[in-house]
Amino acid sequence: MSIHSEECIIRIDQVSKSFGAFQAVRQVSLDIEKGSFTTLLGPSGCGKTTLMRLIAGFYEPDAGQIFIEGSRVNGKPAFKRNTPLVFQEYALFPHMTVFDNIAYGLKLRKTERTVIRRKVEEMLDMFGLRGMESRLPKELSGGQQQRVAFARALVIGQNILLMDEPLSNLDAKMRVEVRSELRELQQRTGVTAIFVTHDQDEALSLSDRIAVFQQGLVRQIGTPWDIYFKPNSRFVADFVGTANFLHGTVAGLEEGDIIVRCHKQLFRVAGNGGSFRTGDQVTLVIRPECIAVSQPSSDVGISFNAWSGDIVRSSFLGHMIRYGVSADSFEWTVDDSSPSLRGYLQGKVGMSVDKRSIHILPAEAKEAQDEQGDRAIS
Amino acid sequence: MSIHSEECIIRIDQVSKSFGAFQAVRQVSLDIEKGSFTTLLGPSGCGKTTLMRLIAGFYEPDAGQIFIEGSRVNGKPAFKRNTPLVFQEYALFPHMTVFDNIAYGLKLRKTERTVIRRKVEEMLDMFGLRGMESRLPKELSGGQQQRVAFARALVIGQNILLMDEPLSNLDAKMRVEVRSELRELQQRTGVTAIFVTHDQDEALSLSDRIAVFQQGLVRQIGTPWDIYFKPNSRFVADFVGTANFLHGTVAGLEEGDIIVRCHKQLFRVAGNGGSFRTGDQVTLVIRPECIAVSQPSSDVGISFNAWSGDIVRSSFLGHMIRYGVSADSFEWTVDDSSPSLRGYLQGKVGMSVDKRSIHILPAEAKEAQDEQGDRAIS
Amino acid sequence: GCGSSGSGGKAPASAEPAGATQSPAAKPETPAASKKLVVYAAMNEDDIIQIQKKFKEDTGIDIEYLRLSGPGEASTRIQAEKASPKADIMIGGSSEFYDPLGQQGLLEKYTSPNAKEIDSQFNDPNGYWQGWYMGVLGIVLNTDRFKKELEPKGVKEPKTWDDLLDPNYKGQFITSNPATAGGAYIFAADQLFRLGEEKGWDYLKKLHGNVHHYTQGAVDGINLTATGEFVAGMSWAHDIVKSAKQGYPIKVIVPEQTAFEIGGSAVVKGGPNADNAKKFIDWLLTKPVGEMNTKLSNRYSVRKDVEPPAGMIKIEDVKLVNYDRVKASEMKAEVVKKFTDMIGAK
Amino acid sequence: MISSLSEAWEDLKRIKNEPALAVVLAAAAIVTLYFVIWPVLKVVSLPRLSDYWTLFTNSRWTDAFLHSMFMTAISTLSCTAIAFAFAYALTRLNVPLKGLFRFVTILPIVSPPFIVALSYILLFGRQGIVTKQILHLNTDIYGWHGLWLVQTITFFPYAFTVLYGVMRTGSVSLEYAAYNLGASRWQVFKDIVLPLSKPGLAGGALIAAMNVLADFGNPIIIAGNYTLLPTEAYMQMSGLYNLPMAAALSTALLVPALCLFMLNRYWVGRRSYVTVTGKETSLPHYPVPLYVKWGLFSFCLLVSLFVLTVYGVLFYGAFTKVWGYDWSFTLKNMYYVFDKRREMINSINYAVASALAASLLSLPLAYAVQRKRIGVNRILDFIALLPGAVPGVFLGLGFAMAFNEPPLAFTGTSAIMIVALMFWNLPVCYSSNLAGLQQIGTSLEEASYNLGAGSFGTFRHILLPLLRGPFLSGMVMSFLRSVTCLSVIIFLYSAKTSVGTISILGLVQNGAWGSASALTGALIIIAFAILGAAFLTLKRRGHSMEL
Ligand SMILES: Nc1ncnc2c1ncn2[C@@H]1O[C@H](COP(=O)(O)OP(=O)(O)OP(=O)(O)O)[C@@H](O)[C@H]1O
Ligand SMILES: Nc1ncnc2c1ncn2[C@@H]1O[C@H](COP(=O)(O)OP(=O)(O)OP(=O)(O)O)[C@@H](O)[C@H]1O
Ligand SMILES: [Mg+2]
Ligand SMILES: [Mg+2]
Repeated sequence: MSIHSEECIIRIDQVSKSFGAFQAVRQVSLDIEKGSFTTLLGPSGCGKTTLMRLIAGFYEPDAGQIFIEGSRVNGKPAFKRNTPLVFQEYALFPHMTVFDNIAYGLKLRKTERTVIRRKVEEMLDMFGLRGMESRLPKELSGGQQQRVAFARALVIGQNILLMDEPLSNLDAKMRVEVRSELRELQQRTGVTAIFVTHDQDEALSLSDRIAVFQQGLVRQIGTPWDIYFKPNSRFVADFVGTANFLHGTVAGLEEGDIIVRCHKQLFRVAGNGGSFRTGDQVTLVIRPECIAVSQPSSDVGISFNAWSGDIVRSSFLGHMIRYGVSADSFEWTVDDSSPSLRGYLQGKVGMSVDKRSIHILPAEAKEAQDEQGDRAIS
Repeated sequence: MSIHSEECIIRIDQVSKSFGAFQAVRQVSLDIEKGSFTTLLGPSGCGKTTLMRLIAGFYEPDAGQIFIEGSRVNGKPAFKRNTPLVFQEYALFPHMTVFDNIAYGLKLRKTERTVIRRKVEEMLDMFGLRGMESRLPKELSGGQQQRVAFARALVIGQNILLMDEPLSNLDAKMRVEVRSELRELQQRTGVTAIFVTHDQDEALSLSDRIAVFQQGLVRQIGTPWDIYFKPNSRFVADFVGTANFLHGTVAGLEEGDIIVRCHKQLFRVAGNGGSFRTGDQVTLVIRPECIAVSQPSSDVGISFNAWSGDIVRSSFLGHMIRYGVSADSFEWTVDDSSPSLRGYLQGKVGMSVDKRSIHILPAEAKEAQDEQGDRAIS
Repeated sequence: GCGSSGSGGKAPASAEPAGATQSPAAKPETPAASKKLVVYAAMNEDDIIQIQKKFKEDTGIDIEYLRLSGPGEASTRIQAEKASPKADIMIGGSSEFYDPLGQQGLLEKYTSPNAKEIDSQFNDPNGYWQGWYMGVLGIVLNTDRFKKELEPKGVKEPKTWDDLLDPNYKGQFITSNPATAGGAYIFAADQLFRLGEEKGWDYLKKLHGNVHHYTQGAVDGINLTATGEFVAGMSWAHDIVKSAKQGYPIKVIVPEQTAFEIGGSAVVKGGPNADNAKKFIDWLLTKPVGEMNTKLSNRYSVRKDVEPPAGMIKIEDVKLVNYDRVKASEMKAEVVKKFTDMIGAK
Repeated sequence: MISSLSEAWEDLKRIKNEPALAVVLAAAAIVTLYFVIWPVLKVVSLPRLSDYWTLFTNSRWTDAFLHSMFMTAISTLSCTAIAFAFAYALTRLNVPLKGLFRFVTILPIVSPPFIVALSYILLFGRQGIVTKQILHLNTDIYGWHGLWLVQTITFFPYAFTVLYGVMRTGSVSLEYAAYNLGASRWQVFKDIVLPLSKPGLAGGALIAAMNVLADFGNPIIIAGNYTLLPTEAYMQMSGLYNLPMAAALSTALLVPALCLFMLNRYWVGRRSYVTVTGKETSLPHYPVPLYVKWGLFSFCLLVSLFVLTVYGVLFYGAFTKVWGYDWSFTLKNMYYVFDKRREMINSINYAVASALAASLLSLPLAYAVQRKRIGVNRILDFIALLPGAVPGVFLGLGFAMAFNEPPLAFTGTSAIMIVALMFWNLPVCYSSNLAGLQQIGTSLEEASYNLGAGSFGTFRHILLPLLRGPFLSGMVMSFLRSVTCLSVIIFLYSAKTSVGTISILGLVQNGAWGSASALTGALIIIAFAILGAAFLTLKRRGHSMEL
């Protein structure tokens, strides 16, 4: 999993960290390319912050090594690492003005006063904080505080920027706005960014690469596209979006496609060179927006990739309506992304899915057992 | 704006509240039906919490009246109002166990011990908190704490439940899960719910009615559908979702449709009985998911509701790709909701929109001036 | 008094403090039947207990006493309580403390018939207080350190105030400050009376060279000498004897031409048991009481027919300076100021 | 300004809804006003104008004033520094002997009169056991430097209590933020830790300063020729029978005390130092270099040994034939302990009652000042702290004068002893509870109202349990200092209400130092035993006793 590249600015090699008996980070390896935007994504408590702190030098790894710009930094104290971090809770110095907060890192580097002033002012402009330089943090709104935190980390002009859920305190609307600003900023400055979040939208829209974490382990590393459409496990598929999971058995191989039987229904899945054999237990992953839904429908019966069901619940999300559709004792989650014209669908509907939109996974050991427990709404 | 109904359990009548010179709530009127789920939606600092606290009795209104279950409650102290509130920050009593936290309201009501035990146990079951009754709040995860806060407010069995951003501390994945649980719970218990949020997805998916706030004013009250597709102002349209705003002039009326000229382009908009006249300044609102995008495209030139442009940015969100498409010096935001098959679009694309998917608003005074400033990405 | 109201308010005196304050002057005389007396005693606990016992034997009157740690405290209390006096008698401490109380009208003028038997210098010319014992100033000497450190140098035990000027005492002598301690002022005045104005100041200045520091209270130096911090000090002879009895290696020396204080006693104006108070003063001046007190407190009685305290020279042998109390109090402010300037100029 | 007025109005309206609460708050305020202002006024109004005039003309007193200021300034600095070191070590460092250090920050609060000061001389005087016999130094403890040492040790625990509370809740993530930006340990300390401890430093310094300013027990023995206002005042009264002058001198103390108070409120009031966001991070404290860790540890150990030695001598003295001279063992001093049973019991009773009363009264006061804007907060705030600024003797004297006449005359009773001690302790309990209240978010209270509890219910069920820590620590401090208090009650005790310290004073005056220390030792042991027993019973009832 560790790609050795000339361009690799941070290398994490088999790093582990425990708190008491609890393993927060387990043998994580990760290579971060220069100038890239890498996101650590995972549920609360999976060890993202811990890994971040290992990089920044707040913790020492129990095992493994960390390299920054080619040199091993194990044992190097935090204040010598030059890995500015934007804290989840901002951690602005409450007794310093906005100006002093931003200037602090430069002052520590004994920068000349005029240079400090110039650089800080650049930052103030960049983040739209002009006129607020002499306010105290408590006199700023949440969004402004967050920008000061960014400015404070960026101003010292390092190659690396670590961000630990920096957007989680903003309101939903603002979060989306800041996202694009952030990506632009990173591309403009060319800084290597590592970003922590538990919000899949954020991760998908921002990153060059995503590392999905679960309980201290890296489950998958890849581009947003791969992570979303080609998850290597049920956990990843579930965490980066909503999905329908169907447990089934390979019934045959046909023209490079795989025929899978789930309950009474047959699915044709584009093979993509996967090595499945007849009789294999598999899990099908179908994203709700990949299912086309239509009404009124003639009962299509049991056929390849098309079936019908009854709408049992619906939830309006503006840009789409999410339906729960019951078919054959399984509740499908289906998104209708053009509700404005059709309005709410009701009663019996027909559903179909393109064979290329079905992702196939080998069944995980545990899954095979609790097949019954499969639920669509994740 | 105030609907007088037999079924109205809370009536807010021209209520205002200032802090010093700052008007946090301005002449708000709002009627809440029994058993309904009403959401107060608005950006940070718009006065949502203040209104909630006015209802709960933590503040007294400067002007106006509040009625709860038919009787005027102005001046009635908070502890006599029976309006349990779920606090944004939970506000669990740190020195009490889960059981004692939930039982607190019942104890104050001098409920019998056996009854208390029974009711609290019901709550523990309902919220999946069994086995945790003797833990202290600090020994719970965020999600569990949040459920205790719900249980504590619900157990006293009032008809009203106030919730101030109760989900904002959960991680993104969990927030979606809890949403549906919450809606179910409200329907099961028949409680009248008032919910505060700044997250439009939450508001749209949960509510019977939404009141959109801006700077202490109610801008619009209506069903999620109306709020999303028939916003009465640019602010509402923008806040409850992403939209393209086009400033234009009514060029003519044709078969009940309105022809609008925006720059060099003409749009045909379904009239819906709106009273616009030729020459009126208007704003068109087009949701990004309502625009169909196709590639490769023949240049369609300037025609009704179809045009072409160049993709200048794209952002992958899993279930869709959001494009920035530049056409005629305007950047359109367009969502492609079936990326799995097409992959990323690039270069020149054609766009079209159904006339029924365009919403028309009279131009707001300010807007007419800064037409140039119109930007698509909101 | 404090004692009486503390006993649950049963005593008649405390039953009507409000009435008493409204018209203190018109306070009705306590019925002669009263068998009680409230005493503020600035003296040793054991001493006052003996007085209590003996007074009861002799007169049948119960003394309710409150032991106070000093006359300053007693006089402060009496001043604080002037709205409704709690005490009948104040006893103990130097007569200087009684003068201002008398001037403020807080004491009852009373001259006992027994006062005739006593040297007139012990009776208040104004009639407010009555002297009943006498304390003299002395030198406290730490014999251990003296033997170890000074004797080998050929220094003899001091016999006179002048002996203290020996440079061997430099930094080893401790005394108290006339600005804060009554005894210290008497000492200073003693020197001025003894040697005359000019030589007196000369003496004080020279002595100052040997003084390590001036303590705030007159008795503070005794402990410091007793525990060996200093070799010698100046304080009240009877207080020195008290410490010596604890087993410390100190002895008291009463030098020639020493000065003395008059132990006072007085009737508090408006006290609850005025008649008994007068009886008490009369009783106090009798010979047996004088003998008892001398034995207990190591102080000289004002009665010539009482033996001197054990371990101290006879009063006839004590060469008292000719101490002019009126002049002493007149020149006090000036002396203290000059003294303060002198030690400040060091 | 207008908004605060309107808020005050709103609070008044709300209080009107709860007459019982209004009555309690008003009663607490009025009682405090009456029992603090009236006695103080009595003292202040005693001197004539000419007495006040001499304060300016008499060089001895202008000197004393300057000395007092100087001593207060340097002792406050050193008290706060030591308190900071201890608070830092106890909250940040993983060092052994924390229990001992904690004990050492409590022990000096029991400060029996005279004996401790004389213990210092015995140990560190010119012939001191430590200085002369062990170290062979020719030091001289008398004077400002010796006094500085003694005052530092005696009063640093007061600063410690406040600082400890604040530093415990300090935000670690801010420190990490600074390290992350490249700040070295020293820079983080200087730029972040220190400034953010400001409220603690200010509060601790204020309490320490007021105590040093008003103390006369130590200076009277240690100060030598160094004159200070409280000792001058005391000697004017006890040595020179000039009560008005004494009152004038102690009134002069009120001026710097008032300045200190205003300085403190101004310094802390302007900026926000709230670091408690409710979102706790799990970051451990950033490791300090070993030399700092063990350096601080050694420093604390040294101070601890120092304190323990001083108190050790005191205790050991109880079993010696002649205190300070003949160190051979004896039990004869114990006789006095049994002899003074009644006084000891009085001591304990009054201490318990007054500590309880003071902490109970301080609660509604702190609540009114912190939570209800009823217009008089600033004044109430100052009045609750005022008794800490007058020397105990004068508080006692004020009580003796004020409550010996109508409308309220109860001198000579046990009640006046308790009430006087109670108000003397009020500032300690009050500041502790105030700090505690400031840390409890208002939303908890609102949650309780919202669930149907009135102000009383909320106070009882929510605030009181959450305030347990500060409440208990205030109470414990009050109890300990009351047990060994002499100054306040010296003009108030009567034959039946005499206490242990009065007996100690009597013994000291007799030169019976051995017996005096036996009595003191017994008093201290009983006090700690009672504390221990109370803690154990509370613990058994399942309450954690975090002080
Ligand atoms: N100092 C610590 N002591 C003990 N356990 C810890 C400590 N720090 C973290 N943990 C545990 O390690 C796990 C990983 O914590 P971490 O903060 O890295 O999670 P995270 O992925 O950042 O979660 P979140 O999204 O909630 O911030 C958690 O289960 C946490 O309880
Ligand atoms: N006690 C107060 N004193 C002064 N201003 C206040 C006070 N409480 C609220 N405000 C102001 O009133 C406005 C509305 O506050 P409110 O808390 O109701 O906002 P909100 O809509 O709940 O915002 P958020 O989503 O951030 O919680 C804000 O601008 C806030 O600064
Ligand atoms: Mg984290
Ligand atoms: Mg809010």
